[in-house]
Amino acid sequence: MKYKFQLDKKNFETIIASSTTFHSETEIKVNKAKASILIGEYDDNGIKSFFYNNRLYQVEIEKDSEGYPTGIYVNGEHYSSNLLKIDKLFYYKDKPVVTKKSGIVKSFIPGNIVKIFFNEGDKVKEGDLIMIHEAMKMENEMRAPVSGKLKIIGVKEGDNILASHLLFEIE
Amino acid sequence: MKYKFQLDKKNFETIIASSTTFHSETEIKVNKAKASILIGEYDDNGIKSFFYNNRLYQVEIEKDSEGYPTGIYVNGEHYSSNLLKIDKLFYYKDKPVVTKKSGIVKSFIPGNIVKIFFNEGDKVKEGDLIMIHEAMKMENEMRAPVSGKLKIIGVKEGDNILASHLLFEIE
Amino acid sequence: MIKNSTKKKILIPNRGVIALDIIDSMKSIGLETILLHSPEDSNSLAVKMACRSYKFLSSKLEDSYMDREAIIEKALELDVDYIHPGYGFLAEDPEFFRLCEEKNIEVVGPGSKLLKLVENKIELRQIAEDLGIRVIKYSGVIKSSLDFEKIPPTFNYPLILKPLKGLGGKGIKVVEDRQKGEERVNKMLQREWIKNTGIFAEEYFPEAHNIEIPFIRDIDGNILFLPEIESSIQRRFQKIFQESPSVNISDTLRESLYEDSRRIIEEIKFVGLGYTEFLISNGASYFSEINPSYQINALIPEVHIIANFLKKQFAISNGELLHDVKGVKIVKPKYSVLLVSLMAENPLDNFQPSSGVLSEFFKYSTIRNIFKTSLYTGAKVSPLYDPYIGKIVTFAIKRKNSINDMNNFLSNIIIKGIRTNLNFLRFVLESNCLASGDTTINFLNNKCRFADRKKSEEEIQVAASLLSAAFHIDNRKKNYKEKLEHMKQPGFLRRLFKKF
Amino acid sequence: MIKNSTKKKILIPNRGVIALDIIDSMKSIGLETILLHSPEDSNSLAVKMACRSYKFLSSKLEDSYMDREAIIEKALELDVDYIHPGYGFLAEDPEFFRLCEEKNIEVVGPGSKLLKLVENKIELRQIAEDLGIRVIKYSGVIKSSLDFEKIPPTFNYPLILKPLKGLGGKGIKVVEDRQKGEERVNKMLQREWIKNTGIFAEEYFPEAHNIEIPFIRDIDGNILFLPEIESSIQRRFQKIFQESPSVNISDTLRESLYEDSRRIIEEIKFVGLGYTEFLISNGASYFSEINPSYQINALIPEVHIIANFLKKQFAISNGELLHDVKGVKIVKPKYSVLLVSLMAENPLDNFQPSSGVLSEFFKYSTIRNIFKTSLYTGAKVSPLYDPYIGKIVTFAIKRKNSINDMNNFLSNIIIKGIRTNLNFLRFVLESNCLASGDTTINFLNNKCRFADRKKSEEEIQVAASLLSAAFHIDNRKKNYKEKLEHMKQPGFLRRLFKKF
Repeated sequence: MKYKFQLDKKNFETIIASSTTFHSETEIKVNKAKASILIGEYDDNGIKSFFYNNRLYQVEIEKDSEGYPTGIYVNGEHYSSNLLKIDKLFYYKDKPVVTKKSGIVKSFIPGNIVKIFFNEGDKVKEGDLIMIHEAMKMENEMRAPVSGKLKIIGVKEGDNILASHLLFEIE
Repeated sequence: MKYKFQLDKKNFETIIASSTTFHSETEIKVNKAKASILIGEYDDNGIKSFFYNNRLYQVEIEKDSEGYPTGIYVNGEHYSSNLLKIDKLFYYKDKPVVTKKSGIVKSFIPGNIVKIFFNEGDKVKEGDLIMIHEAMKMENEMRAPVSGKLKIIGVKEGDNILASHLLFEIE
Repeated sequence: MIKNSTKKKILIPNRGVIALDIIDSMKSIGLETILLHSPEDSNSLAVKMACRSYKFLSSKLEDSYMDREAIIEKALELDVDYIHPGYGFLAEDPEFFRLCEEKNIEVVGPGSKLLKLVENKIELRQIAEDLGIRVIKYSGVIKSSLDFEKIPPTFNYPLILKPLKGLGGKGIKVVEDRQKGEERVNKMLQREWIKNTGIFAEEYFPEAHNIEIPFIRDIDGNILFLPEIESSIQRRFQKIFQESPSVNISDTLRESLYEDSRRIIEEIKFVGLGYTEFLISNGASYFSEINPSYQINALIPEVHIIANFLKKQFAISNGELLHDVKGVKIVKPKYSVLLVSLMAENPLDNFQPSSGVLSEFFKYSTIRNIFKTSLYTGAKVSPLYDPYIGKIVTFAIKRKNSINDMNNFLSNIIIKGIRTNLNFLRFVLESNCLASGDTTINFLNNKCRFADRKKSEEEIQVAASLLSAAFHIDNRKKNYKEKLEHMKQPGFLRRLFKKF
Repeated sequence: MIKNSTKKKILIPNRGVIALDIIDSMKSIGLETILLHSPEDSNSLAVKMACRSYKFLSSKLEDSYMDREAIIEKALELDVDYIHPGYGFLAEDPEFFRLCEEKNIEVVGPGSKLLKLVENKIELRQIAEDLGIRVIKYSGVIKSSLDFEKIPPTFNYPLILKPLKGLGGKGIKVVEDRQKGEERVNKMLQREWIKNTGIFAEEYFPEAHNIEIPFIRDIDGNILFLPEIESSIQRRFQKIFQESPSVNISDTLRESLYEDSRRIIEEIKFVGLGYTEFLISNGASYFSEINPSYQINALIPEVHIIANFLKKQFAISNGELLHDVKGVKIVKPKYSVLLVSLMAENPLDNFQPSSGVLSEFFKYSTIRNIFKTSLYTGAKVSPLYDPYIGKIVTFAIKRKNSINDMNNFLSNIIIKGIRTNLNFLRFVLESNCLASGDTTINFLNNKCRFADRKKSEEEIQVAASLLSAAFHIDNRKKNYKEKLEHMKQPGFLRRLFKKF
């Protein structure tokens, strides 16, 4: 099978025989170059490591809600990706790697809101410090990603919130 | 519920409220003495540790084919046990802790048979070196547990065998 | 192998690596170690290692590790002989020490009076100035924007704004000019914990070096000075990379630092383990503060003299004297000792903290390095606490080799399930300005920016192959699943998936 | 952070801790480490750490780690610059070294000629005797019961029978009298690997001490002697507990051991890392053999001089000279260094080896100890290999403290899924005859029998409570399962079992 995708902004085309499981050393073509791949370890959660030309690489795959890869960690290094095409079998429309800046800001991790400096309806400039979200004993300054009007403030001071909780929205 | 059993040859009676799960600190009576018990860690394989009077103990339970406890490892120390009675709900006949010496000898671990010093039919005395079973690079001398006639030799020299494979039987 | 009965008891209301260090050290001198831990920390390594442990009812800081009353109550109930507050939390809290002293509980540390004095950074500097010791130019207490305006124009910007009684880097901010300063002050004063005690401002030297002098002083006034530690490389005012000795101070300067330190700690009659902290700018030293408790970087002096400082601290605080130290003894370093802080944070995403369960954890320890961590496979890194998850020290005669050993050691660590700063640390270790010793406070801002690192063609190509390979396999599984569900042969399905 | 290209390559056909040590050490001096491993070892830590790794087709020893031809073939195919055979397996095999030399592959070690000489324990003793060095009374080669009868009656029983070319403790037997000796000889001579080369007999001193002198000799003949190691405490002739220095030899005896060692290794022109081994009985020393490769206990001299012996061994074998050693240098010990061997075996069941998958593994490293192990949570301890799974060293100025630290360190280790000798080691460390230094070869047979240990009433009572508690919970689960299956409420069932 033929895979076309972007990785760190570069275009790649890889060719893998469709029967391949990589449970025995197999060949893979990357932009014409050849390499050998073999699964190192794997469990119910998926592949944990690969041998690539006999070198072991620890991998962690990032996927979007539909299960398409959006990135990969190789030995802890991150590469963002964008799947374009899988030969005839499947076909997905392009997904841009970077979506345009949205005014919606969510918490990236559980924590608590220690301070809010604006009220709903206030006008804010890009970069303004909207609130301080404390997580893992660190104060994270949540700033306005765009200029505009504070449409929603999803929290109040002292709130303990979980990850990806809406903090505020600017329109 | 009331449990009667032997542990390292001593008799014990423990009393546990039948609803108890030990997921919160609960009282247990052991031969009249009181103690508090709380589960430390547990997973699908069962309990991994208990708090006993706030001390953490790592436990591994040994069970027989019917699932009755035959022993326990506490912080790596082994105690052999023999369950006698569980108040009204269950009742098991006594199981002796030590069964009488049998003439059947099996491998305790995978390995290979490097040497056999007797043939089937030979008369052997208790303690005679019957064969050498090599496992984990150690030579284990398999000796006759009883005197008698070598009824069966279950292996030949050079055999690679798994655990609990019949090595020989004396009658 | 159970032992207990008439042992002396020590209560440890702390967590993470410091809790492990205290448990291990106190066990080894025959004390019964009793841990107080939050529900969140129930499966921590500390709970596994402590002789006994009791759980707080809540994991909220103020109801657990910061709950003075609850801790002291438990101490009395269990009739413990000692409390070791560890590091952070209540370790430098005068009020906690005062309450313990009131109840006649021996708490390891320099005592409430001294902590109170040291806590007030302005008073402490006045004492130093009175001794004729140069200090960083600092303002008075700022409790309003009016106070801030009073700062004389002789102060050079950028200024650094610090909560008067802050711990670690918390709340510290740098401002470029007077106007930004006012904004920031207003923001800071809206925070409860800052408002009450106030802020103070001092001049900021981005090109300066941060130097600490560890010391132990006993009740007879004997002082053991350990080699200085340079801890300039900081992120958000958290020390990431530290080394000892520093390659940035002359012997004469070094001597003056010891002399200044001696005069200050003798003046305030400090007894116990502590650190004096200085800034070095253009070869001149400026005293900044004293850290009066066992710090993360205590591992560095421990390596210099191969001794356990928790045991020493415990002995001194029990009135014992330093062994073979009469007057002042200054230890000369035999090795170049490095220390890095392992953090659960994602360098690729603005160092946002990362929490989760460790799915894999491998490391390999060898001679000439020590890895202290509370991590283990299956351990939970909680979002409730500091992302600091471990520290690694390496030492060698040559600094170059020590750096190389550290990099090599980090390369053998595998951690999955959370993001860590491992690769960031390796990047720092491989940077030229580290090799040349050009380590200043603005190191990570100006000299060594992780984002700048370019991946090689080869690296990206490998990643591409691995990504498509992994995706390919997932697809095959998915397709099979679908096919087989139609075929309704779960048995076959099961057999097949054994392979995966 | 991928690096490779023009690096020099070293091939490592070995496993376990020694493989990890070699990979780590050679990586840190900039070599590309290429591992050869058996299918059985595919998920080993060594595979994770090596730069590259290739798999043997079979896990049978003779077709993997012992397959000279396959290893050399791969070495040529990969065009490696070096081979490090490690420890055990082919590390002391003259034939393997000869083949490598033939193919001009640099293999780390003292060379085939020297290995051939050292391998023959009878010849080596003759050389020692010719130098006037006292040796243990030994017989000629025994290839038949006739040869055995030829042993003169001047030999005192018990005798010890050793395969002439045995490795480690393999095949060694002690016999009480002539008749038992003959039986045993006949049995041994029925074994292929023994028959060809034969056996030899020597007098057995159960009350003796086993002393090893580690040394490194460079091509110019400079010798670095490290403090002696006492390795008397053995089980099945496997060293379980070792210490350095020995508390059982006088300074004059110590000097004579160094002198004897010097004369022997100079006589045979040994170049590289090795150990001379002696028996000490009633204050007299008897030379027994030379170990010509990096041994498990190399960690002890490494701690004495805080240096990596694999790097040193590598340098010497590449013709480099010892640093600041002209002539003979004898290192004086600063610390009492202890080393224990962690074994996957069950002390409660006649030390039968134990294999399986590690379900849990916790430890806590601190200053003044090093734990080297190939274990990790999820690791498989294979029945195919030696049950040796790790080594732990502690060191302190006072032997007493070193023993205490070791015991404390072991108490912080949790290993589940396999049985280990951890508690046995702790038992040994707590025994009086260890404390008093009464460590002789029959230590474990006569002085310190694990079986004898009595459990306290308290311990048994705790175990009783825990057993019934665990069984109680299992029953509740079982009952619920049955009840619920009747009620046919799998949903409820699932919700319920989340709790367990």
